[in-house]
Amino acid sequence: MESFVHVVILSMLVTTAIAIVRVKDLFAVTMLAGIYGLLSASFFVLMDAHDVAFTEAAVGAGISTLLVLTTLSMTGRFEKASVKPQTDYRPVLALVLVTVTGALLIYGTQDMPGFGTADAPVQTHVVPRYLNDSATEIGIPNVVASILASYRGYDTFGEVVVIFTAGIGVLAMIMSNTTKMPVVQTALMSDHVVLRIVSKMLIPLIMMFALYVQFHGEYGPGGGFQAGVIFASAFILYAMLFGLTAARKVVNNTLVQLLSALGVLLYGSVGVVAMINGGNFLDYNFLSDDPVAGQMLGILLVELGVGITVASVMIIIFFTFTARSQKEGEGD
Amino acid sequence: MEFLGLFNYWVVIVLMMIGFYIVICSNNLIKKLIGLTIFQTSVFIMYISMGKITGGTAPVLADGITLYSNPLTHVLILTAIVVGIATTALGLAIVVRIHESYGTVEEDEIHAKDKQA
Amino acid sequence: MSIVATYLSWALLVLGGLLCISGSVGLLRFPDFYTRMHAASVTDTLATGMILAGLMLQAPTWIVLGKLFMILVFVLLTGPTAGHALAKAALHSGLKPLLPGKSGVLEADNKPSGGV
Amino acid sequence: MIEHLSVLQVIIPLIAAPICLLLRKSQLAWAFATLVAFLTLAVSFALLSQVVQTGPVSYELGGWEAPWGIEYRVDMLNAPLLVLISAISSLALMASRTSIENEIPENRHTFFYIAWLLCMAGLLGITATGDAFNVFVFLEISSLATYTLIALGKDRRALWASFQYLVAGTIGATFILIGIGLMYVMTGTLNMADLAQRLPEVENTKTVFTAFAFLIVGVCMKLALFPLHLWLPNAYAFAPSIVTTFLAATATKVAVYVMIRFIFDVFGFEFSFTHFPLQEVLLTLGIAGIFVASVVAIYQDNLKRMLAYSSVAQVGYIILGISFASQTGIMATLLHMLNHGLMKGALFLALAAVVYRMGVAQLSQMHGIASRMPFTMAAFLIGGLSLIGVPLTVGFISKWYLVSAALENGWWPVAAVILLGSLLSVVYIWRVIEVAYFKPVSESTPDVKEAPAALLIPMWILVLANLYFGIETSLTVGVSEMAAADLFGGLR
Repeated sequence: MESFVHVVILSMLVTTAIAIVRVKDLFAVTMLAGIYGLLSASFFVLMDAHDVAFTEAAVGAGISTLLVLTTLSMTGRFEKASVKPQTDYRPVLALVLVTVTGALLIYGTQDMPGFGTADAPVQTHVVPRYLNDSATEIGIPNVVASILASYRGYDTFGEVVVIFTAGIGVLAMIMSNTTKMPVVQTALMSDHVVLRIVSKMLIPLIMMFALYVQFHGEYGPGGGFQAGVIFASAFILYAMLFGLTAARKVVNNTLVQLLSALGVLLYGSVGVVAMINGGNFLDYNFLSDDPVAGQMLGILLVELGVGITVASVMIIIFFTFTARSQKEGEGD
Repeated sequence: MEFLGLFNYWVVIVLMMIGFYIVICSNNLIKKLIGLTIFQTSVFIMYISMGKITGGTAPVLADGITLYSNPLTHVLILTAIVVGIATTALGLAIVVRIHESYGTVEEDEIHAKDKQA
Repeated sequence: MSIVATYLSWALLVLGGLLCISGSVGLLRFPDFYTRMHAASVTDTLATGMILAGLMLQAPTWIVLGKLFMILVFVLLTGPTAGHALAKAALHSGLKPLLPGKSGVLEADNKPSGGV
Repeated sequence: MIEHLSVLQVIIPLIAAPICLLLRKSQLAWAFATLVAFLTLAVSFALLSQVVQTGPVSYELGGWEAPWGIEYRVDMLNAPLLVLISAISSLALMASRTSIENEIPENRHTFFYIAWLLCMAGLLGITATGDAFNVFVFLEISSLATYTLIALGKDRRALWASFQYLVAGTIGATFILIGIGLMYVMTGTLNMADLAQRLPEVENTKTVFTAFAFLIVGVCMKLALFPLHLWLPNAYAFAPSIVTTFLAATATKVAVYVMIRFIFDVFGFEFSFTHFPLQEVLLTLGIAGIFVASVVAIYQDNLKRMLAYSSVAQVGYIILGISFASQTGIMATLLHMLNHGLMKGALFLALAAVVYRMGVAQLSQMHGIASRMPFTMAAFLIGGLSLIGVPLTVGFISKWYLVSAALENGWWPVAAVILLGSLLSVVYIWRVIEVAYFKPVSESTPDVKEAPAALLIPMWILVLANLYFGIETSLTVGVSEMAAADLFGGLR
């Protein structure tokens, strides 16, 4: 039964991907890409990767669709037909390249351990330690969270910095001059009574859910990144309904920029404090007299850092894109 | 699920290559970025498939369960997903700027305008 | 009790699944935007609701039951709202619903768009 | 504190970046960033001397031992590169405030410095780490920061160049990710030292072969090996000049380092050169790269673009050294990596000064410019001589070892190719010298003054370094010799 679901989801993924190649309407392509993200999230659930599924659903189907749609509102919806159809040799070339790469990969899979085998090197070499000892070494049941925040906590620090870099990049690239914000805004949805009331009910719920995901990450799927995205989505919803100006009154530019930096600093300073207490960078055992309590504290703090940075960078990115599109709309 | 063998990987490779094809072949910059996302997501699926054990469960420790799927690949892919969205966001920001200064997001038209200059 | 709950649960699940399929068929076959939206929102609310109710009957613990109930509430709140917003936006942008014309054939003032 | 040096090296700029955002004022951010860069430079010098004295340094991040946690591992191979990155970064940052005045709008300056620090931290992180997946994470930090820095260029073509680099770079990074995944599936580990131990058991499998191929192609995309170099010339030509200085001197070198690390340490010499036709591939592409890029460079009017093509050619030399598969060859490669960093740094800084005064670096507008900007053009001249490989400059030293490595293998034609490549570089450098020194000043030459001291001082520090390490070679040659010996000592 499980393998039936497996095959169905894989074939739906292939169908969606082929549809994306063929469709010219970028709006539809974006929606299909969102569906692709959601399908792969379902596949991840099937593969027991609940944390990953959660993130992929939030990112692939949520944030990235939203960003592409905002961009499309500025750049136009349709892909233009190629200007020079007769001399366009690129599809053939691309097909050859793709076939060669794919053939090499398929060649490479032939010596791989079969799918799902329990005695493959991936299952027997490094991982057993995490599964057997993390309960005593770290003391939280979600092994993914303990590897993410402690065993490979430095990778996660890198991940937070990547997000921060993206925020800086977007700001450096398309930040509008904040001095003159458009006063009159068009196409506000605040005259939608139903929408407004339902959203007002939902926004606090979304925020509560985000907090739950943030602090429950040690016991089940979830953690700073997912929580940050959900938290940001509450603000994004607010901005979509009541306009950017209103949303900026709640969280102004300076504040979110400050927060995005503070999240990274929180993560980094946990590492530095461990160093000052005599351990290595990010060695949470040195945060408290009891190593397990130290690990718990460290994980709590770094996940909080991740959550703060992710939420504020997502807000920054969305607000910056929207402000740009409104400014552009003014220019027309 | 035994009969699946390597079939699973092959489908994933096909997915990867479709994404790769979109990146190389499409003329529209936004579609290129979407292709990049498809390409990366498919690589993520490959990683996660590598960590699955038949009959295993999600790696959240609980009494009475002995077989867990590999949590390490999950951690790696969590990081990689974040990297992916960061790249997409930055790419879209550049596309917005390109649209403002070139007036188009089609690759051949940009080339044409650069040649004129 | 438990055997009744199991049968009822499966009945709900199967019915929900069937409604999903009929909703998708409707989405493909119905003539215009508004009727298609009707089909979509049936899937959104009734089918999802039935499936969730079916699952709730099988919930092993109260916590799972509670979580499923919260999902149901969330779906019932967002689905119709989104449908309402979409329909309103379509109407505002000038898309008219198809109505029986003089000859009894469906027609509209403007050309209905092919896709949504 | 001494045991933390290897990690401090990376986290100092990494943590400084968000602090820069809190400072807000661009001048403060600049002062702070420069201070941080010099601090990093001091740390990397200390680290180098520590490695020279006590051998490789290993650092367990989070206190978890190697295959379970992430390890930093600094040895003779990467310690000098860390010094190069932080040195070039410090000098370029010193000049950056003046240089970006006319090139980047005022309100973007703070972001510029933050992106710079992130890029630098990313490059240092790739170099210092001993964990394969951590390479990917830091690669992406540096890449994202680089895309931002390039896109800040004044010309709109900078945006297009940045986008092309983003696509190429992401494809490269994804290929690396596929390679790491395939290695992981066969060995179950991500730590490089552990991989090196476990790969020989499975080295005859098709999967490891594919993993190697994907890793090498992905890295070659990043290091702009011909024919995967297409993103580079535009990116270097249209990025802000000071960014080009930094990237040209460091970014491709880091990619080369990753390649050497994987070829020699992780997969091992024997696998790379016997199971895989690596030698033939690298030799062919290296030679092709030298020729094609040098010839194209001769026809460029935009000098930044000319030097960018020259960089592609120099990558050819570096790759050629690897393809010799001998200790002398690797030594020449390592030496050329460091030396090329020094000369390209000096050359691009000179161009940054030209751009600062004239707004562009077009050869057609530079008639007799040497009389207006004597110090700048003298720096360009010496840097150019070094690029050609004239004795008493660093360029000579690395070319010398490259040629002797070729002769050691008995490859006369390859030695001839190296000399021919140098002749081609004489041609494109001479075009500039001729126009700048021997053409009379025409009315198309803008009336400009000598560059300000903020640009001249770092420029001349690099020029003097070019001369100093060209005469007093014991440090650079000694370090490269030891690193090469280590790589071959680790021969399985």
